[in-house]
Amino acid sequence: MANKPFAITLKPGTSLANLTGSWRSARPVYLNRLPPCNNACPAGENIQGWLFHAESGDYEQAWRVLVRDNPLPAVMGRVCYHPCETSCNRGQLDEAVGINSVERFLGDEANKRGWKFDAPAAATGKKVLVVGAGPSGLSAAYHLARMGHQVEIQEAGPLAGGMMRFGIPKYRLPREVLDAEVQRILDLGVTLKLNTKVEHIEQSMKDGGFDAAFLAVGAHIGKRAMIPAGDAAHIVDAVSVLRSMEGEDKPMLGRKVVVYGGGNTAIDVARSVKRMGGEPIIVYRRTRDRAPAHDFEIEEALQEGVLIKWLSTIKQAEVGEITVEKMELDEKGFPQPTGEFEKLEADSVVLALGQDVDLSLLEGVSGLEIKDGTVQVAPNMMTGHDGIFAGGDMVPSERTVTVGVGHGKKAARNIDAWLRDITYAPEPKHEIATFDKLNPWYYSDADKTVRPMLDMIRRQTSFDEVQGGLDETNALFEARRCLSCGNCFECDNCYGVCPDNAVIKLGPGKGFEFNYDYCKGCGICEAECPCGSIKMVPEDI
Amino acid sequence: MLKQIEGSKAVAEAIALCRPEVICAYPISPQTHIVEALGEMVKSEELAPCEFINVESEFAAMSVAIGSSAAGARSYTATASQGLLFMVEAVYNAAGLGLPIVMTVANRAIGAPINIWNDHSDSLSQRDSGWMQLFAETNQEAVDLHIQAFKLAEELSMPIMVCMDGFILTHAFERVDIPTQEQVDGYLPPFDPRQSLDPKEPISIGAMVGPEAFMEVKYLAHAKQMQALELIPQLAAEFKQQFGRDSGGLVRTYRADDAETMIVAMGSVLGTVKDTVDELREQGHKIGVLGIISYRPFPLQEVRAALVNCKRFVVLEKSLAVGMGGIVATDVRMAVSGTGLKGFTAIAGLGGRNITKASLHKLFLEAEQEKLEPVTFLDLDWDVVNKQLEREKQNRHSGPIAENILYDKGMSTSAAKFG
Amino acid sequence: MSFQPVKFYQTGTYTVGNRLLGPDERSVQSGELRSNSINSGHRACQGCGEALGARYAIDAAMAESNNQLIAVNATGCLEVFSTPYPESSWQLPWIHSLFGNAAAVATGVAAALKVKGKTEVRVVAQGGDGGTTDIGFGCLSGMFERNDDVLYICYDNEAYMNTGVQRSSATPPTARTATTMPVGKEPGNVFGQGKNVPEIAMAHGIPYVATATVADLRDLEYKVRKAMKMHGARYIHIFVPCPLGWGSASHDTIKLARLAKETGTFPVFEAEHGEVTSVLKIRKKQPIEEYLKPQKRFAHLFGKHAHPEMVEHLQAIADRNIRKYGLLDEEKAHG
Amino acid sequence: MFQIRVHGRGGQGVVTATEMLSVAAFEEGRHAQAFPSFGSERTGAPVVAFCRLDDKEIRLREPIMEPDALIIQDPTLLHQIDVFSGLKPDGYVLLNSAHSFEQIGLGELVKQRGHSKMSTLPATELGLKHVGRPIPNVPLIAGFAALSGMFKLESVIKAINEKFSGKVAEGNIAAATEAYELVKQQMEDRAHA
Repeated sequence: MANKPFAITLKPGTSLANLTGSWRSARPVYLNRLPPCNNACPAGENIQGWLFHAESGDYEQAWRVLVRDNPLPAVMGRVCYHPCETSCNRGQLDEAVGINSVERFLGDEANKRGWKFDAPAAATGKKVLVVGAGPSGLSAAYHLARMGHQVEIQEAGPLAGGMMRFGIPKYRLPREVLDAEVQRILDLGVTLKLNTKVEHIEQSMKDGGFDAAFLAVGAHIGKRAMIPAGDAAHIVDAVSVLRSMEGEDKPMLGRKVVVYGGGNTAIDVARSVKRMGGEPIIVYRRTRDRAPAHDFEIEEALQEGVLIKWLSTIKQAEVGEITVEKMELDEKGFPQPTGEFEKLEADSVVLALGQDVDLSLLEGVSGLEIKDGTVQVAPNMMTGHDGIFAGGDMVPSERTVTVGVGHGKKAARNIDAWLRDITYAPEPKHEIATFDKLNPWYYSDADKTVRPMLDMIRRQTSFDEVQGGLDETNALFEARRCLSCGNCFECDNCYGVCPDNAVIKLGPGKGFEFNYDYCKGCGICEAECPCGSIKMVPEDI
Repeated sequence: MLKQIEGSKAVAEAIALCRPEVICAYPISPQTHIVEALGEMVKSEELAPCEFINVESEFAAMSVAIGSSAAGARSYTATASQGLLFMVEAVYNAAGLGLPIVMTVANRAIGAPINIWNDHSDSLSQRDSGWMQLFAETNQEAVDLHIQAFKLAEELSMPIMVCMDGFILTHAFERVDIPTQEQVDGYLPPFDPRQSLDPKEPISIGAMVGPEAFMEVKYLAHAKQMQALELIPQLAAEFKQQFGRDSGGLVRTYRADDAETMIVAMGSVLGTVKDTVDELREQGHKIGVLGIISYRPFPLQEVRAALVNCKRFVVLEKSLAVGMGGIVATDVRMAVSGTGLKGFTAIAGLGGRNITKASLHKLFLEAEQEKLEPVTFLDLDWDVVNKQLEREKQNRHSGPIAENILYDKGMSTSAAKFG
Repeated sequence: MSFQPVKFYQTGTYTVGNRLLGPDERSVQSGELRSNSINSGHRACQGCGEALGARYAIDAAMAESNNQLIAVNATGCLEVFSTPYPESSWQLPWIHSLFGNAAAVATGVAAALKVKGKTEVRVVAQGGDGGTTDIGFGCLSGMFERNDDVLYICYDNEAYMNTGVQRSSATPPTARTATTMPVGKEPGNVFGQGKNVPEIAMAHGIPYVATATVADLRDLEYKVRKAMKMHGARYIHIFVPCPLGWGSASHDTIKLARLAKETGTFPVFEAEHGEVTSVLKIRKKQPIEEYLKPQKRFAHLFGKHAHPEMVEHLQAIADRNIRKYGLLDEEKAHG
Repeated sequence: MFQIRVHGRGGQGVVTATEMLSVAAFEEGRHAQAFPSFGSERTGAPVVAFCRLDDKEIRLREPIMEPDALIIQDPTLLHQIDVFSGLKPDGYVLLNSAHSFEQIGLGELVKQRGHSKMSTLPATELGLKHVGRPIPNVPLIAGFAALSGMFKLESVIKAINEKFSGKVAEGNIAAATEAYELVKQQMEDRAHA
């Protein structure tokens, strides 16, 4: 530059000498916020984490991330009531991401391609007894096995799966799907003893030399209601009806079947009845919006021709008919009798009023606390008795497969810690990436992919699976609808929108850094971060 | 090669010999013939490679030249009068950026009243712009000065105006020796810019410079023009070597050796002055002439040396510092300050008023007798002026001066032309 | 597994980058090796839209020209904040001459390059709205009319910001500036004045005219790159919010540009040889208030002494833009 | 020094006439200076242009106020301005007219100044005849060459060839030649009269 005109001509890029970072009164920082889906998942899945891999078409990696938390994606992708989708921020934009459908796709893909779990960690020499091969028990067994513990499942029934097999109809969960995922768990070296009812837990532990036990026997005893009934009135409980569906001998319920209750079990029974050629009527004392069953299940049932009498209670059951009383909701929303009665044809009445737990195996075990028919457990899932943990439907909680799987995982982690004589401390949860933290402008408009439904005639006449799965194209599409709430997905917005070039791009997978030498603290990066992964923090003065 | 040729055409041919790469111009009399001729040469590819750009204003003309010069192209434009004033902001800018643009100024008066005829008001208004200004006495000198101007501008990286009297030179058919391409090429090397916009070596030209460095930048521009005082005679000498002609330089004297009265002037009027001086010399008057070629930089030393031995001098100038008097005279007086020389200023030829030998004869004799007012207006019609002044004394709203004067003189505008 | 060709579902074309895109589909701004034509350390205000717009545009032009680019700058904020002695932010050959002559200087640069046979080197001229729509308009029109090989980019922040926020011919009606104060019967800038330079540019019949905003980077880059593929006079008018002059939060710069487009107040389109060839549709139409309210320059339209009739008038202008350019899909159907 | 003033109207090639006169002189090795009365003349307006001839460099830049010769391209000017202003007593006058001085009422002038340096020439007609345009300038300068004996016809033809080419040049040369001969004949006739 020596020969260039003084002062008027300048060297290029020399403004780097001017550290504009000193202008700043607030600084941007990168942070991770907890996506609402992850927060809502009872199984504690890192949903966003596995969607991330699915977005780039790496389904195996997506599946591997998924099964870190849940060994049953193909099952879960069918039967989970997906609270993740309910809380999905995308729901406020267009429609929630079809997390459940992608999960199923991944699970099916794993089955189709025969993916195996990663090999377990080195053997610890510890033995754990898992009682019950339902979702919770299988989940606990899986996690414990992967941690290197020797696991044996003792199952009272003839087949593994628990309520997944004996409570959920085939048209929602084909059995080969269940079998494949159970087998993959067993392939980890888990021992499964069928038709082995644990009569006394302490004895069984002692006999088998188990260091700890996880109880997950479920809730299989159908609740009875006091219905005045004639001797010949045919009243059965829903659990037995559904269980008998699995056997050779289908239950004899007659043509007109009244199902009493408003939960998902009631719907399952009614829809199964329809498929067996019956004419189901659901009787429920409240209104549709107050029914515990999921609305989409109610809707599907109605589509298939299931009749539902809302605001009705059964007052009397006789042979061939029942008497129902119309109800009305009081101002608090409770149903109150009206004194209006009606008779309905009913060859049988199926009670779907909930289930109780068979707690017989716990008799004589010290330290336990039983309340409302369930076993009380500490936050680490351990009962009052040292070394005995419990989960699933037998502990106080929402009784869903997903909750059960989550219990199994949580219990496994705590059992592992207990066996190692340490305390399992889950990582503190990040603040939740609520919708207001996002800048949704940047997400392109993309409606949810609708999964194919079986045609109506076959839905009404067969137990074929009602809802189809996604194919590879639309699974990818669906995965990519994920907003990546709260976690940087390297969209480069911050890097691009900074007027001061004060964002350093570290390269694929490495994210970004702020260059505080030049960042003036304008906050555009925070405002334009689509997923809420930047926060402005006042400078210390 | 000798040619009987119009001044503008001769200058155009000289410019073309200098191989300009970008020419831009906006029409304004009396400069138009130059760029018209150049435009034709570019279009016929007689002058190539060269870009000829028809701009939409003089401001754009100078701006285009700024751009092309900054990008390393030898750049030329021409203007006059209002056109020069319209581009003033860019004129200063070109100098500030140190861009060696060569511009012909076909000197013309500035309005209002609008007037297309010759005087020096236009380029003299730009005396502080940072541009060098050389004044041609003849069309031969106009040709020669342009060739020297490119070399001077490019060696110093400073822009330069070559000033030639509008119409009087631009439109006069005279004998001019047009050099050959080989001669010019031998004198003027290809443009090697001091800096240029080039992706290979990016620079930022045109920074904002604050109080901490502005004075220095301005001083350096001044220092450049001081260098030019040395370079101009050197280039004229080299020119003589190459072309065999005396042309250019800072100043030129005529019959000055024993002169007691010196006439100082710039441009084409020097010819009439010399003829007048010849007659006076024949009559025994000790009178000589100092022609100033380089108005900017102003050769204080050379002017002083040329005048120091006379007794009195008259600065005959075609410009007026309204409210003050002479413009060139001020600089000349600065040059002789402390000598005690008697100096007169004669304002002449404004707006194309003819400067006749007869009037000069009278003026010089009066100067010799030191009977002149310090500032004299040559051939001013005092009758008309006094009438108007009288009118204005009586009535503040006495109407437009120009119209009144024409009325007083009993002239229509078309009749005013003759003579 | 057969690999599905990657499509851009997740984040559309709205983000700066996306890991799912192929290299050729990525924006210039997402690249680690983007030229950062205007370097860090410049003295623009926090959240300056012009600094951002300039880097977007010039980086794109650099990418398209293989870094063979020369920039000419009009006087204004961009010039002052980028090149105060002794430091320059520019990383490409750059010249500033005057306020009103950027287009002409660029013509000169282009002429020099042509005559020197440097056909690979391209020229871009840039200025603010004052330097473009007002004082530089004559030179701009001349450059257009001669169809000189220059891409002129106007960074429009709708007033003279460098001198302290005075009205320009790009200042919208009702806006408060230092010379259109919110006092009197018609507070702020008046209705019925100002000029639409993109349309005037189109009237010159030049090869390419486009408008863009800093909120639509991909659209902006597409237009700059397209313009750079062409020769002759080209004009891109980029809407760049100014937190200082508009009285908006520094973090709202992009949001306001987005709202200007989504309300229809700033139509985003492109035209070739005087004919509109495409418009950027409004995605989620917003009422004009959404755009006006975050800006203090429009504060007098709301609050205690509100001027709803003026807001209505501004809405009508936006609606006219929407009709005229077919900014909404249904509008197009009706049209 | 010899000074010529040419009067005419805008569009009649007045300025060109002086330029060609200067070129003709240049061809004969003399110094010449041609220049117009500068102004923004429009077609039809009275116009004047000047030409100086000398054997040494011409430095003088004042307009020609006392011409040695007058060429009047348009006789209608006679009634508008004093074209004879400053004309030297022995100055030449060449007038574009198909009529004699006497016929157009300038008999008195001829009586004063004598016949030897005055001539009229139907230059417009010659222009029409040979070039197809009523431009009298070329015939007039050729006529002036004959009248004054200042230039040879060949020099005028050289000047024509420098200014024009092809058919236009040919026509002009024919016009010049005829004009030259006409004036020469006139002068000879008078000399013998």
